[in-house]
Amino acid sequence: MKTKRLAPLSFCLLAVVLFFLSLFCPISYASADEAPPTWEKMSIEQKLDTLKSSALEVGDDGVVANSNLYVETNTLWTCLAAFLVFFMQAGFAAVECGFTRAKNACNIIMKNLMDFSIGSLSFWLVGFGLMFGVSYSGLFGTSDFLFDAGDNSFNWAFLIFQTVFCATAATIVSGAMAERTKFSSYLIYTVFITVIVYPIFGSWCWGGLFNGSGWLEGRGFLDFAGSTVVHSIGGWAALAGAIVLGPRIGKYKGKEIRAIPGHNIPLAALGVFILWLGWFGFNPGSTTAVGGGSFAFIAVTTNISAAAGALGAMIISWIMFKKPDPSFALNGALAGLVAITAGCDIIPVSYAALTGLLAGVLVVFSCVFFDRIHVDDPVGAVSVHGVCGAWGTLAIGLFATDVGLFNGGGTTQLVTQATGVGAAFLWSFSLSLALFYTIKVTVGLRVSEEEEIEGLDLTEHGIYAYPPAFVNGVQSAGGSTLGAAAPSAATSAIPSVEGA
Amino acid sequence: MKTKRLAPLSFCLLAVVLFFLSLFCPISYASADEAPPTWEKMSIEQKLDTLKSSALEVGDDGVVANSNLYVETNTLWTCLAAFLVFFMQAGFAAVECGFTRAKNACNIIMKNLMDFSIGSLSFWLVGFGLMFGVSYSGLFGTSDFLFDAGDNSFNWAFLIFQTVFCATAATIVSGAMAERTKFSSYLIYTVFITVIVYPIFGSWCWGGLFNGSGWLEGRGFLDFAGSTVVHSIGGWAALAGAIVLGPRIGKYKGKEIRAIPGHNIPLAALGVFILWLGWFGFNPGSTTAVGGGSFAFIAVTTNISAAAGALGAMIISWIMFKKPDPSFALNGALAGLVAITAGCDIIPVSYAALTGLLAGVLVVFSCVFFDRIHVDDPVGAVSVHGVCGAWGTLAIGLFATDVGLFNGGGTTQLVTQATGVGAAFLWSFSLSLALFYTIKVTVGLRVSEEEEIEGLDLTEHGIYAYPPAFVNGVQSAGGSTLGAAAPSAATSAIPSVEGA
Amino acid sequence: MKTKRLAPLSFCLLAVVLFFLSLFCPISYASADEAPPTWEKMSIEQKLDTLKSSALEVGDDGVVANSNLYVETNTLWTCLAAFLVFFMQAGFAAVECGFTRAKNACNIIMKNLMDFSIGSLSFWLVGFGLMFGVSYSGLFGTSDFLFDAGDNSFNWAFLIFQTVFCATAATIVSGAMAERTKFSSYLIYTVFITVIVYPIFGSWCWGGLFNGSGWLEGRGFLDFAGSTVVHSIGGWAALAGAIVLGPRIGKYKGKEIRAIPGHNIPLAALGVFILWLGWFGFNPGSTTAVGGGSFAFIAVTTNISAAAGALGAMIISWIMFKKPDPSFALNGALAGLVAITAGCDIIPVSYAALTGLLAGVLVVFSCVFFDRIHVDDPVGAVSVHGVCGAWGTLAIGLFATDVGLFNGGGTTQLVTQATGVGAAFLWSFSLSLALFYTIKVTVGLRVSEEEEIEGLDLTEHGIYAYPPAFVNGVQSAGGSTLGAAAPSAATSAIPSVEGA
Amino acid sequence: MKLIVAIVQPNRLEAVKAALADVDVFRVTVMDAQGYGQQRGKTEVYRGREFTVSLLRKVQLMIAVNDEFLEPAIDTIVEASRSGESGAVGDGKIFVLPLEDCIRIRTGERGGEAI
Amino acid sequence: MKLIVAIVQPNRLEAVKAALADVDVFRVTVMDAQGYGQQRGKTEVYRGREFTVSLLRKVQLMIAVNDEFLEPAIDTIVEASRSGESGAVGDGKIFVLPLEDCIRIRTGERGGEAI
Amino acid sequence: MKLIVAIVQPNRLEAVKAALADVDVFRVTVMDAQGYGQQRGKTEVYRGREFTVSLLRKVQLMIAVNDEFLEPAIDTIVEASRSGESGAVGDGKIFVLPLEDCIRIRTGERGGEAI
Ligand SMILES: Nc1ncnc2c1ncn2[C@@H]1O[C@H](COP(=O)(O)OP(=O)(O)O)[C@@H](O)[C@H]1O
Ligand SMILES: Nc1ncnc2c1ncn2[C@@H]1O[C@H](COP(=O)(O)OP(=O)(O)O)[C@@H](O)[C@H]1O
Ligand SMILES: Nc1ncnc2c1ncn2[C@@H]1O[C@H](COP(=O)(O)OP(=O)(O)O)[C@@H](O)[C@H]1O
Repeated sequence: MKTKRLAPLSFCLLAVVLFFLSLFCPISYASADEAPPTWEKMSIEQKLDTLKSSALEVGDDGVVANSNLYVETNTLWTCLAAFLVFFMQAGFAAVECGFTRAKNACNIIMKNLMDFSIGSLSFWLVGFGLMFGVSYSGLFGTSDFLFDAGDNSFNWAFLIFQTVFCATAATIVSGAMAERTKFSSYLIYTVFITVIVYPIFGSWCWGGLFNGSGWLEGRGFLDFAGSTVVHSIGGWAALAGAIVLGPRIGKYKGKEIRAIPGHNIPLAALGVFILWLGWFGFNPGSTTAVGGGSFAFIAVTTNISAAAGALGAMIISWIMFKKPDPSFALNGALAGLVAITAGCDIIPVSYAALTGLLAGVLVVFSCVFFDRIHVDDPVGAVSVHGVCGAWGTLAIGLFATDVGLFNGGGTTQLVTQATGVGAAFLWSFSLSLALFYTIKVTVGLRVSEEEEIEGLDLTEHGIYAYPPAFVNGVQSAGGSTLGAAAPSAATSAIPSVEGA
Repeated sequence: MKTKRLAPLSFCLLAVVLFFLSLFCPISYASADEAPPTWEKMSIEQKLDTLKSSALEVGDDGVVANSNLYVETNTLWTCLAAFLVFFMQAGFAAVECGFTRAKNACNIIMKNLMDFSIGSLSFWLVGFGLMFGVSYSGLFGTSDFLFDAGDNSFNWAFLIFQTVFCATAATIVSGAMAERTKFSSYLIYTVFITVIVYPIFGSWCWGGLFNGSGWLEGRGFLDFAGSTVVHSIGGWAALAGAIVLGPRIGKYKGKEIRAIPGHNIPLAALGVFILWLGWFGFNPGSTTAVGGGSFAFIAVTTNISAAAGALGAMIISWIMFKKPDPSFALNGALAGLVAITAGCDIIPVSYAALTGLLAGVLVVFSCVFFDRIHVDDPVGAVSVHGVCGAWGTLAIGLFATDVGLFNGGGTTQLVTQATGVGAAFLWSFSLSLALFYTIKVTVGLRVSEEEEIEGLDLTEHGIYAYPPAFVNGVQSAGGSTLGAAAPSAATSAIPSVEGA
Repeated sequence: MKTKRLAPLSFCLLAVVLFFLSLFCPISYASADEAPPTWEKMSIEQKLDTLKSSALEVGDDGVVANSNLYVETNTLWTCLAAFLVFFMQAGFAAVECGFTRAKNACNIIMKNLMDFSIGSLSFWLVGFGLMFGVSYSGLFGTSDFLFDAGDNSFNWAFLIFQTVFCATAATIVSGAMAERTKFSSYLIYTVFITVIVYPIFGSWCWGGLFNGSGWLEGRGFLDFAGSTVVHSIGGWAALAGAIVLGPRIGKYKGKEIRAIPGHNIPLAALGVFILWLGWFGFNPGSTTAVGGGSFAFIAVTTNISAAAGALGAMIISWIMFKKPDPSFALNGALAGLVAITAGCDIIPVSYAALTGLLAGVLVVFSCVFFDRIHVDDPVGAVSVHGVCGAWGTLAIGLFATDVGLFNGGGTTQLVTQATGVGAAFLWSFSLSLALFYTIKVTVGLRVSEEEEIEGLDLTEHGIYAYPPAFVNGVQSAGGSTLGAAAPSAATSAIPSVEGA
Repeated sequence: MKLIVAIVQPNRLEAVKAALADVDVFRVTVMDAQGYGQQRGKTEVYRGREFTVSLLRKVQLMIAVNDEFLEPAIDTIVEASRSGESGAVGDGKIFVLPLEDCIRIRTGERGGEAI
Repeated sequence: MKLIVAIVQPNRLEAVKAALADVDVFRVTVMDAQGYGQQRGKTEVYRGREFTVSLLRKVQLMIAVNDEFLEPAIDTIVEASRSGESGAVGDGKIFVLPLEDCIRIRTGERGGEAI
Repeated sequence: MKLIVAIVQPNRLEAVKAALADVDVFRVTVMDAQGYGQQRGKTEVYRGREFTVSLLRKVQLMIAVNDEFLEPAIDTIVEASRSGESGAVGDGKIFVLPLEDCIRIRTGERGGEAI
């Protein structure tokens, strides 16, 4: 008790002391520079000295370091962008966790953590080489395994930047397969996508950024930051996964489709904001250079498209379902981001707004469509990344400066873009389908019915994410609802809530 | 089961393999540079070559790119700062969500998402031009609508930076109007503040940063990063909104004032940390240039003021209410940040500590004051942004190097600052008051009593943010408390909990 | 009702208008530069002009600013890194909050907020001087109190960077002492660690980075970013705190050890992602310069080690406890990060993976060990920061390029590293032990038994962090569980702890 | 002795508690409940799917009373918990159970004394 | 009149509700409960420590019925709430209590009418 | 058969459960409850506003017993749930209700067998 009263007083005292002490400290931040002469009036030596003091690192002994400010600034920017993209992992984890039920929260978190961890290692060991090594007839890289950049700093930056891209593609899948996938089987798949699916397709489009060269880039296929290379590849793999897995228990009942609301929308929203932030590394950072400063323009198109996507999805959901739906508005922002990713550097701002707006509309229709054909994708990953990734890649053929159909170009680019979109679908979807099916018939892809009803947190990881009462409370909703440990079983045996 | 045991083993194996593989990989990161000669001993050609390798981008063909590293670095910094400021949207969303009830969590999230989205679009279309276009006698800009920077990258960076600032002003309002405002009416207001209220006042103070020129900057009014331009403008609009709306049901009962605790303090705290981080873009980033490096000094003053603000608010709340109040300590950190925003570049560190400390104290008194006059501001937005914004702007007149009253300057600057503070209040408060009133009498500003009791999530968006049991649980508290779907109605009809 | 239907329509309209408007806006982003001649063909004046336009800031009047792009870029990077490290505070708060019970959530948040606030002020006033001032025989600094960098921007950046480091060391302690420490006593300790424990040890290793010079750096002790200086110092102080405090009520009952699960694992996971992000400032940022670009290499080792740490901890927990444990996997990532911190600049990537992998394994064993000797550390802070910090420091002696035992060096470096590790333990543990004991016998270190059972939120701060039903619900778990106000009484079949 | 179990609308809880105090009933135990009856459920919508929440939130009050307090207590509850003047569907029910014994834990008192 | 208090497995709730509707029992109050009985608890593990959760989640249904509905209601509940064909430990219990009175708050009706 | 409904302090739950096991009562259903009685509420403070939380957290135990177990069970609960030696205000109440029937869902057994 006594300390309680002492503490604020003593802090007051400290504050006062701090203040008076500080008054004695002369502050002279404003510096009075004498203006140097204008450039024209300087001698060559003066010019050189001025330049030196600006651009060179000079040791105390007057030795000039073999510095390369230009490259170092590029390296810095690439690293910073990679950090932002890394942070997208947190965003994905939050979105997927918030949009699913409380009884599977630890599981989805673990999947996100481990796919990034495993992906980081396997991409460094194998993936990077397959993607950026010297290409075998435009199909895959054959060098640079166990990548070592030596003392080329920029290449290290390039590695970390590409690593976080790869992990993004991998992590997309976990959302669509949430709440029913075996943890160990998911890890096996993670190795596969980061070692085969993503890097090989990536080598087709982006190999030329390093030692490789791919057949798609050879044809003039444009995908600046990865609407197709990253997002569609992840999205179509997610589609394959969701199909092989089948829907969550209780999601579809004959012709009836049931809502299984997420357990924490604010967490999902925080995730979307984090992803939006990360995208400022994803798109502008794909310049991997400051030269020309085009990252600024890209930041603008990225932001406008995301904003328009959120707006579009909100409006459509308002019209279709009478109320502005938060989960669709959030999906809409992501849809706008995914869509502009391919053309963020060459689509004018007004068309970027249109690209995003249409992506926002598209994502709602797409989610409803996949639901109708009974593909259960709890977070809308297939629609956001697969469908809108494809849309954004095509949008280049429509809207891009010079090459876009509506912007002076003909249909050539559009056709090329369509080729890339098709190739991505064929490659990622069929390969993933095969793999998921193989996993299914060997070690098994899905947890047992009881485990699913009990929740993966308890059965796969031994612990709930929250106090059990929160995870398990009787829901106001009759059946297939929120976080309930055992909601759907009953509903599958008897007439549905709505029908009772 | 079998896979469960297989998986860890196989990963072990993978790890071991990984390790041995890697040993064969020769690592030679330490590079052995021969030290170049000192500057003095170099020939002019050598000097030029050294400079070239540092500062220029040279293509493989020896062609020097028309690069401008200086401007590009400025552009980069401005963009990075804009990204940080963008992230403040997540911070605002988290703070406002955490400090209000669970039944309105989706709604507040949606407001934050949509005001940023709409603001991004409308500021680009109209707001930027009004703020930074060629000025009509210092009152508002008249050019640069549908802003297009062409190939001037820095200007694109300037656009995104200004856009996120504008959105900050807009989003402040949602906190004070939380838990009772109609969603559609809020959106209408958002258009208005991002198109009229903020840009026009902005043009008075900051127009000169681009093509404009404003009457306030003409008089020497100083507001480096927007204590007044952004925060007070937002804060006074919030005040107008809270007044026109009236208090939440159950908040005031005769002379009695009731607590309506927020539902998730950790989320609010996370929001405050995010805002604090974002402020490192807000204040230091307002240099929009690396030249002189003053962003570093600004980072220090910003941080010290925030720290002192948290400390000040904690101490005062400890003294006044016997316990160190978390929500006030969090508000205090924000108060310190808002207050130093105006003078972060010219207030010495020790005075920055004082500015923050006093802001922390002020914010507590201000919150208590507004509560006493029955202005219901659930998150303290008016006090944090309006009041502390004004305080910080005046603090320049007191503490700034050279011009501050206590730092060698006379009262001239103080008077100028007061003019700006007054102008901001008159402009934002009266205009917003008029607008909110107009909305009220036309389409309606507030939801119905039943909707408010039921919670806006269900009535406006159709879904709760969390499992219903969490949103609706009987609260240990008798009445006007946490997250309860229907707490306040009853309490307004009968003697209070405390009195029963 | 009417507005509800009006709003989406009007937004649709707005969107359409927006689009058509925008079509009239000519976009000409692609700029057509004429390629400048190659460097070789340029005259000296042309070369100088090209360099000027790249590296110098030139005013409208042709005056060249006294700019120093190199230093400014270093300053920028140092500041950005400091911002990332600052954000780690949010990460620590989230991790510690998520891993403890709901009834103490406000308290842990407040501790994190206030230790950063107080630390920022006290380090600026005193700590920085003790750490970096002119050294008194290698033992502590004696100048630079109330630090003022004047117009040296880089030094301001250095101050903020060192401040956030200091705060990191301080905040580690709160986790190990969670759920039972008196708030006021914790604040007293915070002053102490930021003023004495951290800065003085810091001066021994890092004083030479500024005006100081320490005895450990003199001996060639290597700790690039602070495995020992920051993390072990914090970790051993945490150990002292946990020992003096004693375990939480109900944690140990005779030989039985009880689980007290955290209340919000997704929040903890978000915290880990934030920390991982922050570490990209912590390690790469410790270059405090872009020269040579080694931050990129450091980013790679940091990431790989973290990934391997998460993997290692997951595998071990899977083998030991049959299930992959989320809380250990999260701890493992942090363990990997802490361990690589010392040698992130000189440990090759493959060894970085090994360092992290072993740290992940170690952290699990260490947590189990401390539990077995009845040191109650709710979040594993001692194991993560203390033990893995020591491991990482020693790892330099084993794995570092040139100096590491397995990499061509002898045992010299290993011995030096061990000296540093030992010195850190002796200094931090014994000093902290003395201080905590002093606090215990004077003002008291621990709350009363009733307060602990009731939860610190209510008793220390007057309010719960969440709706009371969430904090207090009957737990499905029998005993020592989540968030319950009085949980530990008695699991399964035996009389309660509290004395029944 | 009787045990009154009343299911009421959550937003009437305070009114009931206050009204009971007026008839000298100062002790009550309250629990969360979900009701299902004549009252129609609410419709929620998530990602475009409507679903009806058929269990609606109610509050259960449990009050042990001596016989002479039974009728006043019932009347009070009915009055205070009715929505508006004429009541609304979903306003709830009161059940009266026979109570055989009652023990105050603190003192060990039994029967009517302990209520 | 009787008051039926049934403790059932949470995942049988919907089935019971639906089955009751078939025998014309349309009103029920539901509450969260934690049960402890013959059924063994679940083992959780946190940071390497196993712990047994001995209280298991159940749902309590409370149904006031007129006497003639008692047996059909009981039979229905037993049938609909049994796990699988032969039932499982932990499937729960039904308790029947005498109900002395019942009041509908909306109308003030009493007795059998009000059920 | 009787139905014991006991309202106890949450932190006595484990002690009561353990003590009941000693008198061979192994089955119990537990529910969250909020109590209101002689015990004064707690004062919380939020943003400078104090407010009294008058409903205090309790736990309700429901135990169906055969008559011969009634008194031992009551004595056990009273003893195990009392705070300290002399008890504290708010320690709670035990209500005893007549139980007419009891059915085990798993087997369909009825009456005393099924308890
Ligand atoms: N026979 C009953 N058994 C148990 N609970 C009942 C019964 N009748 C009504 N209730 C409870 O009372 C609430 C209100 O009943 P409802 O039929 O909706 O309204 P009303 O009684 O006004 O017609 C229900 O939600 C339910 O919780
Ligand atoms: N005598 C009792 N008193 C109160 N609740 C009981 C009683 N017997 C059983 N229950 C409740 O029924 C649930 C199931 O009982 P249990 O003994 O596990 O299964 P079974 O009745 O099938 O043998 C318990 O978890 C408890 O909630
Ligand atoms: N008559 C009653 N009806 C229902 N619940 C009661 C009754 N009397 C007491 N209780 C419950 O018992 C709890 C303790 O009662 P209280 O009056 O505070 O203490 P004590 O019984 O020791 O005087 C209350 O919070 C309430 O939940």
